[in-house]
Amino acid sequence: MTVPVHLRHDETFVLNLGPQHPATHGVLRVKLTMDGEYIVKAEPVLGYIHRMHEKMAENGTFAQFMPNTARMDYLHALAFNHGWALVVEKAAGIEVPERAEYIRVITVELNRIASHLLWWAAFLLDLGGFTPLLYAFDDREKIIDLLERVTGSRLTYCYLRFGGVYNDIDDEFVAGTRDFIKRLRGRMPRLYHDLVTHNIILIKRIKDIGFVTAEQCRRYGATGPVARGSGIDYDIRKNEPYSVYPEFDFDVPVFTEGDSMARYMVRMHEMEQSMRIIEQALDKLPGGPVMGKAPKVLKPEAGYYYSAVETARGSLGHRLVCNGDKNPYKLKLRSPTFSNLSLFGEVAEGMLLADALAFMGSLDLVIPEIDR
Amino acid sequence: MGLVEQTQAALAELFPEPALPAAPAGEGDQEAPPRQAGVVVTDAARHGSHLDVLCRPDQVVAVARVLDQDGYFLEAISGVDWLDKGQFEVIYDYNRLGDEHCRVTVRALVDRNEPAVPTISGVFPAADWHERETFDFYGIRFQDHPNLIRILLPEDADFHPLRKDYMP
Amino acid sequence: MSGYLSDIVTGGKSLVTGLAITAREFFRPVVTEQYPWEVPTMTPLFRGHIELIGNEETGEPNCVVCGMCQRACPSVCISLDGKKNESGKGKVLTRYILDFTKCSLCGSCVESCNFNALRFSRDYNLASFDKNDFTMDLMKRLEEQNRCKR
Amino acid sequence: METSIWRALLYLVGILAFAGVNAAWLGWCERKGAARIQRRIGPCEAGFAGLLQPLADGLKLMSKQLLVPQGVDGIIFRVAPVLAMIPAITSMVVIPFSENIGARAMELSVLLLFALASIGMIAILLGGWASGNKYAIISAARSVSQNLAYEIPMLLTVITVVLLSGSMNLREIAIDQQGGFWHWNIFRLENGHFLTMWISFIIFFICSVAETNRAPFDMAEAESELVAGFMTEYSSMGFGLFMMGEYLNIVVGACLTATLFLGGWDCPFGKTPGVWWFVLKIYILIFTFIWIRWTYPRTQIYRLLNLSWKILIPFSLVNLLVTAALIKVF
Repeated sequence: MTVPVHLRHDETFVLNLGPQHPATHGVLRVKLTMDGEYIVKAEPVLGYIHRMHEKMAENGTFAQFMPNTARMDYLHALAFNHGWALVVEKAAGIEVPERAEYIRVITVELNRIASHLLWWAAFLLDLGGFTPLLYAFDDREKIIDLLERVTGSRLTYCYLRFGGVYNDIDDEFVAGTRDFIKRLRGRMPRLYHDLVTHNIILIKRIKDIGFVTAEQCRRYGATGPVARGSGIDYDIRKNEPYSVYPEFDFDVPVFTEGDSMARYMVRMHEMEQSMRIIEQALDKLPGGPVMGKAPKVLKPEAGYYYSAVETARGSLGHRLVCNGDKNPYKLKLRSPTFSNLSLFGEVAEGMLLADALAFMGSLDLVIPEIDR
Repeated sequence: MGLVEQTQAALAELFPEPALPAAPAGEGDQEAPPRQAGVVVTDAARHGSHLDVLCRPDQVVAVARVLDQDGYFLEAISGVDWLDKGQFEVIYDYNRLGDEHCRVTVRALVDRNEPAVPTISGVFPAADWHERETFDFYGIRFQDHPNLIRILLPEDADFHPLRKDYMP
Repeated sequence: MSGYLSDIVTGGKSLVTGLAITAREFFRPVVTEQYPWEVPTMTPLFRGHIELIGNEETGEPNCVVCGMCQRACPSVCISLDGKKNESGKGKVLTRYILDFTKCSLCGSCVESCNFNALRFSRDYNLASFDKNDFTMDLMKRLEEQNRCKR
Repeated sequence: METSIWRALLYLVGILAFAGVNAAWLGWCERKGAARIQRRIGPCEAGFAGLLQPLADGLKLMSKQLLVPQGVDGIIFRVAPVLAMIPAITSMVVIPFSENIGARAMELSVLLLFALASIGMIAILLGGWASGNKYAIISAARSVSQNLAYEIPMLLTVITVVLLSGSMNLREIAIDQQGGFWHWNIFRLENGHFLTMWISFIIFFICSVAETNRAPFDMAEAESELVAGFMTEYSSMGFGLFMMGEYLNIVVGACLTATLFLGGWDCPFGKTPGVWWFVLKIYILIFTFIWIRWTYPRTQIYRLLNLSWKILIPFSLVNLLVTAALIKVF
């Protein structure tokens, strides 16, 4: 609820929220001009964890950039792997075997659930509820164990390769994934919805807070759950299908309210949809190799390439410019939260500090991905 | 008429003459004939965009207005440094939210010595940060930008790291 | 007014449900592991820092100093040297240094090796007060492993 | 009740010991309770089941430097933590632990308790103000408005109890409820008071959670918004004293609830009343405090004030009227 107040612009003070602050989940700094507890002006200041990944891409070969992708969005690292693999495969014309595509989808969707679980946990932590964090981590741990079995690492995966994946999945992984889905479906209604979603304190806290209109989403280029919470039915997996997503039957949850609760509900429903995709993929999993034929040294044709994938936070675009060399000539990463955060200033104006932080939590920020 | 053709037609009105200000640098390496039209349809499956628009820097805002009216949104702005041609290229990626899908790439070439492009942050607020980032990395000035300061690099940085001649 | 009262009733009910759920969790067994006392099983694919693989019989490294790992590494953390083999053909490894401070454990080196000369170690207790401890001499490490085997 | 120097010394030592032990080990209880709710183990390394953890924490806090940042109001900054601790300890003086154990049975002990509770709030205000930190000042302002809002419904419900017992002496109020749980104020069968008194109890309990700044009403600390609120600039035992003061406030709140509504030292079955029943009751109440804290997310400052002004105050007013009417009718 944005309380209608007449903000006084003459008696304001500046509050530096961050770069070290519990609610910014990393090193984001927001310069707030405040009138009492009301925000007159909010101005995010970025760059505290900027590492110039785009220059690193230009300096190395195509394959050498793969580990970097996971270091940007460390929560949905496999989607960043996927985005980079897709744009290079597009540019170099590499075919991917079907089994590898299925494995990519399964692992990326598992990772998406893990990312949403962590968002949920961190969001509740922003709202002062500590216990849900540990319930969500309990479930997330299971996903990480599963992914560790196939990828070898727990957080910053470097699993996808141009033309396939690094390692095949085994029966134990398949069984473990099915067990996990059963477990999460069993826990979801009680530990997630009864304890938190239906809780009156939470509802009062995030319902009607932080309205984002569909028009604002368009003007600021917001995508992902933020756009879908504002009534925009847009999911790259559906609208611009890549990989083997067209073969699965899943819905894109859309809520029209545009408040923090809508974004919350979008993510909660997305977890269920991801589970549906994983189940179908496990049922249909074809045999065959997991690595296709890919040249050792990639030299894509000169030209402009763009490719987008849907990460847990929205549309991730890779703008690749090649000049026929074995390094990318130019790589621009269009990271979803960079655009999502840019509307924070406009929406947070006139909000109370605590509400603005609840709104910020509902945007699901991952700072290394904004700063790249 | 599909969305792609519709947008193509709307954009083509901005380019009455087929003559171009400069040779497209990125395609210069291929021995293709120089491009004649401002707006061309590209293979979306391979290049990831349906329309490719090559315009003069002063047309960037007009193109943005047309796309804004058609309900597009700005995905990203990126710069490219064509060092051997003495040019910077600014690439605007547009996309459309909704069922019908069309991606538009708008490119503009500017002189490397005095790089300046009018800002489109008046049309798309999203461009604000993306333009600041491009300024940060390449030193391209976006004229009339409300707040053209460093965004990702420290405010006292005196270099533009993505220029190809930048040596740390 | 009806919204006011129904808020109180449904809200109160949701609060009691919440308490019931946490009360039930209170009496259920713990799910955490006390790390130093209980150690989880490691996956066979675990990526530690890399180490050299020695020949089964001689214990000499399998490496032929082709330099593929060095070129594949995105972070330039491998440096190696070799000298001409005395028996004439190929090269033998004389020095293999891993700068683990830069390594991002991507595994490109292991994948690029065609001679079964590199693998991931299973060391995970890597902590030190000195940066130099992470400049690892993998030749020395292999020698120590050979000594332990004997 | 004669007052001798020995008796005064005995109670002084006893109350300080009770307060000290509670202030230290309630932290352990809180951490263990939270851990169990979250299905963790909690402190387990220091001593058996981590029982020595409070000592380890205390030693660590005491060995830390007491930072007084530049630009703070030095005297108030140093006085505030002490001020947070003292009223909580002083409140123990009037609490009747059993019929014969109680330092002082004052006629107006209920009033004294509320007066002391307000001083605790002033400590938070002063601490936040003296720190000169923006987060701390926001926290202090919040804390004052919260305490003001919740003292009203709290007092209104206490009046219902006072009406029933006809006394403002806590000992008298407890004695009035002897003889089994059907005599306790919360379930009081006679004259149909159980119809209203459970509402009084719930309102009182909610208010005491809010008065002690506990989650979900921990607006003053709100660690994800205000970093640590009024304690942001405090280190070492300055911080430690605030923490201990907070736990002591919980103990006082639980004692007061047990005395006003749960029959004080009375046995639920009407037999063998004694101090153990009182202790059992207050620890059940304290556990409920912990249980609530680790279940709910934090509320928002204006929701909190709404709850008080729009729900609790009207309900407690109506409740008071109905109670008075019941007394008048029967």
